[in-house]
Amino acid sequence: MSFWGLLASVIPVDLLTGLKTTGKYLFSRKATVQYPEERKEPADRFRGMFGYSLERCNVCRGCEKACPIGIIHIESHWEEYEQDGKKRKKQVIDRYDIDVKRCMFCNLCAEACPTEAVWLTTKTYEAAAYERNHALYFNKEKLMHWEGVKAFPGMKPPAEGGLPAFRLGGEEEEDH
Amino acid sequence: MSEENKVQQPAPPKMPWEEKPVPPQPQDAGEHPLVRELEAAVPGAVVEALEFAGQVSVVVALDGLMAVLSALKGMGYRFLVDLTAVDWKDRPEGRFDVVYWLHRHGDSARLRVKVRVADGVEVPSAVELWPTANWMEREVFDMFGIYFANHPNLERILTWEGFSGHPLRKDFPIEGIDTGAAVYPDIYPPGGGPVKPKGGA
Amino acid sequence: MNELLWTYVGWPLLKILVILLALVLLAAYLSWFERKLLAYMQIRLGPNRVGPKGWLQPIADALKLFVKEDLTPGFAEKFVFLLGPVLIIVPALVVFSVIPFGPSPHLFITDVNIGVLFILAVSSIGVYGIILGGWASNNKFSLMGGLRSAAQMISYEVPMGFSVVTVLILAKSLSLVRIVEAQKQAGLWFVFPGFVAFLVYFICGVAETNRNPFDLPEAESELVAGYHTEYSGMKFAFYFLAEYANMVVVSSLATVMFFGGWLRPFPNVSALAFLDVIPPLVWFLLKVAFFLFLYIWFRGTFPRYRFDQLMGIGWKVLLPVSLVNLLVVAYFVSLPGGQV
Amino acid sequence: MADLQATLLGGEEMEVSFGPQHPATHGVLRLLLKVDGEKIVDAKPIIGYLHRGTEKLFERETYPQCIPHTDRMDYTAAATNNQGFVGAVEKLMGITIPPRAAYIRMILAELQRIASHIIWLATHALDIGAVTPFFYTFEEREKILDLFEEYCGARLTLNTMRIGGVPWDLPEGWTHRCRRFVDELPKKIEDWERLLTNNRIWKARTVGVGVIDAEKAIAWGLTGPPLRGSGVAWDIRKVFPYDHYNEVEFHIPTGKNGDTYDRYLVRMEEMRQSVRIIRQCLDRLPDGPVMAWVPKVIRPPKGEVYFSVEGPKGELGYYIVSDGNVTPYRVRVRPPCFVNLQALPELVKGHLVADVVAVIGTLDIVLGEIDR
Repeated sequence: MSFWGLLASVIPVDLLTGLKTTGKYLFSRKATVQYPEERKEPADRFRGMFGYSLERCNVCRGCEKACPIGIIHIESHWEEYEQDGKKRKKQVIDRYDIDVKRCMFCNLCAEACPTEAVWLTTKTYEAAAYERNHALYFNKEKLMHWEGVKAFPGMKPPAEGGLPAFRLGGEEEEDH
Repeated sequence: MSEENKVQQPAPPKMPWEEKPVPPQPQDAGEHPLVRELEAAVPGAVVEALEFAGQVSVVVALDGLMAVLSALKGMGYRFLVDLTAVDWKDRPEGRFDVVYWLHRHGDSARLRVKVRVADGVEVPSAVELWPTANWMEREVFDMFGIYFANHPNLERILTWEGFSGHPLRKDFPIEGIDTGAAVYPDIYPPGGGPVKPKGGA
Repeated sequence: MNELLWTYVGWPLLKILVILLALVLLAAYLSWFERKLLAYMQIRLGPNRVGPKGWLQPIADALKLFVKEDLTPGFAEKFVFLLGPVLIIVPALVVFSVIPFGPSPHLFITDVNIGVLFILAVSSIGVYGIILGGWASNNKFSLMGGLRSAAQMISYEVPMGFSVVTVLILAKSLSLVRIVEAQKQAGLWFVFPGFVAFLVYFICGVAETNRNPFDLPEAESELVAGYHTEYSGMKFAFYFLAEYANMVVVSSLATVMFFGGWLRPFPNVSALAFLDVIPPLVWFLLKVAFFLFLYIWFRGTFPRYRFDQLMGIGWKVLLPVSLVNLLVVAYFVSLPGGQV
Repeated sequence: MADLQATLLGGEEMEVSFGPQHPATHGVLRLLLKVDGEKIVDAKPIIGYLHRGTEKLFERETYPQCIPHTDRMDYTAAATNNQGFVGAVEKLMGITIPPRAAYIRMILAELQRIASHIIWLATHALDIGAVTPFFYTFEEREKILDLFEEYCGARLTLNTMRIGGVPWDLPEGWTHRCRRFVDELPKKIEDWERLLTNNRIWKARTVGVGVIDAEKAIAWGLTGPPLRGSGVAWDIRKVFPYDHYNEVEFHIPTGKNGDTYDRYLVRMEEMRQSVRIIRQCLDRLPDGPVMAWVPKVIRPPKGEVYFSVEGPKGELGYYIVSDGNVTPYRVRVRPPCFVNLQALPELVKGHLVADVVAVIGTLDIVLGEIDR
């Protein structure tokens, strides 16, 4: 071992640099976010709780087909109504269920939706529940009102006029 | 903008990503240099050679497999990238394709070697040539039930000992089988679908 | 008669009680201090929820450990399993009976004329707690932790002893009070003549208390939790407390032997007399706190040594260094007028 | 002499079940260790605790539906998993993606590589006993995740690529924030290195541990940093460039000795190279569409294709067999961790128990990908 090597092994410069670094961070700004009191605002595109608008939905079932794990369940029937003296038929939703506990928030349903009736860009993520089978199984009323879901401050559930924070997916195109 | 101008300026050429994609076509690769090289080393080994999307695959006979593989290793294919299988359930010439995907570092050539085997037929193990084949063959055995002769330790790897069936076979139900491992069947019903309310559809 | 009773029973008991309580609280708050400090080094805030600014966190932790179910594994050797925590906590606390916190006789429980020997002897009993606990748990990780600890403690006891002997040569006494007084007479802390001895002592101290970078017996990522893997509730709390109490012991000893105990820096330089406004007890505690801070700083910075490397350092580096150092110091002291 | 020693000193071998619940096995890996004292005589990895049958699942899903499932294999590197899968399908269908999409993909993939290496560094250092780097590194990773969240709305399981491009354009100001991040990162990397690279304890724990030479590494099929650590300059991004990797400059860091320390250095340098790639991508980011024209229903022709990307852990390959249907006939994932883990018994034999955790850390395994 050379003299310098010996000296370097006696004076632990490497260890002291380490100590200096941690010492420096001791006085640095802390990264902690004090969660319940402080919240980081999610980005506009953040995919969180579902928003669902019954009025916009034209029952194309695109979301049901697009869902990779098949957690969207739609039932509907045809209803006749008159418009401008003509008889017309439209589909009426009986049931629109999303099993949110199994959802992986991939956004494929929102991308498949031509009318932007289902979206995930709600910034809302506090949907934890003690019992997931029922609390996290949303039918259309629950979806509209976000029952048991704590909306992110500033966001409203769809029933109260909440709209997506950002349009994420779904090309602008006419209904079919 | 006048009519004339429009005529004079031809429409800009469509970029490749704006056009309808042209899928690659399979071509016979009997004359491909990689195949000819193999053919020269082991005459008569190649049963079929195909090039698709720039990748060459050769089908070899099961009895010539070891000769082909060791010849390939001698030719510089030192790296076994992948070893897997495909299940063609009702194919008459053998149910499974065992697929070797080899790489040569010198010229970055890649060659896919396939061998067709029927259910229950043993395939010689490639562990001697490439130690990395060990777990890959175990996985193929586990998932497809293809046995490898002379494998040092052919046991299940991803599923557990005592699991019945080979999941990646086409006749294995995609919903899974009842292994008796369901924990709370009354709360979490089998099948894993949405919990439907009583009396619902 | 009554007076006698008070002098020989009442007063010492009271002192013991106060020091015991203070010590347990100190150890508990040391853990809080450590968590907070580590957190600040790791750019986070640390415990700040229980009580104002998290001040009550150690109390909450203690309460939690009190009410937790006390599990004994089915295959454990029941009696020895119980004995382990007792064997480790008792020596850790007993050692404090001879540590002088200040010059007045009210500030130490007793001044034994073999204080240093007493500490070395008693504190080595602690290792039995670890070995027995690890063995009795009947868990392979615990056993490995116990064995590592045994080997580690035995190998580091030797260089530590030699570095302590250096101080004894300088002070010519085994009594801790006398050691401090010798430093006062010499007018200088023993860390200056015995710097190498101090380094060896402190490294050994870190190793003896199983702290990072020598925390092998409980190396979390290797041995799950080492010797106390199977312990829970109060038994675990004993191990935990003992570790922190031992840290305080090592720091106190370092203070007493090398940093002049309760003395201010350069006790004989009258220019620095204004420093005497700070009472001796506070001087002592400040010095101890500095060493505890070092402990935590090390933990926040260094990776962990491997077992064989640890042994290598103990036997191949620290032992020869401390021996040579001892010889050199002894030579200088034996020179005529070599009195420090 | 050795025999005599064995009879005098050799005791019984002990079997230690290391995991699946163990702090250092990075998930649910189980190692059956045969130890003689603390010396490893034999190690046998037992895997499959996280097996979810992803490959079988692919056979049920349509091609676009497969993409979110790929996120969940190597969950520390979702973007590169996406990249591999969509790349394979694009190759199968002959789709050329617009350059802007390719550049966005590259940026995402390199950010993901940094994020993955950060997790590796954090857990590796934690395993070796240094707690603090974990927090420093995770602060930076959080920034990467913020960038991901801003771009695609998710932080971990991104589902951020589609067949034919990327689903969305970059949000306003994203490139600026990304540039600021990559400008800051090298300073942070220096800080991390100050804690570890020259530290004698870190060196004592990593130099000469888990050595594998180039010949053996290739035979065991190692790819990624473990292979490069052994001195083989081999990187899919250079050998078979995908997206637009042939247009950016970077070099492949290699080690000399193939030990844990060299692999550490390789990965640290890779992070810097990734920063370099991201900078170039941001400079060159072209305008234009982000999606190619693709049919509404993805129905590739009959055929089979293997496509691999350089994942953070090694060569991540997808072998897709299509029978002309909307669902793949067979998807085989070539998981780099699975192959790399296989070499673990080779690497730890003769070392001590403490080295096992170092070697597990240096292989950078993710059980989600191993078990699929």
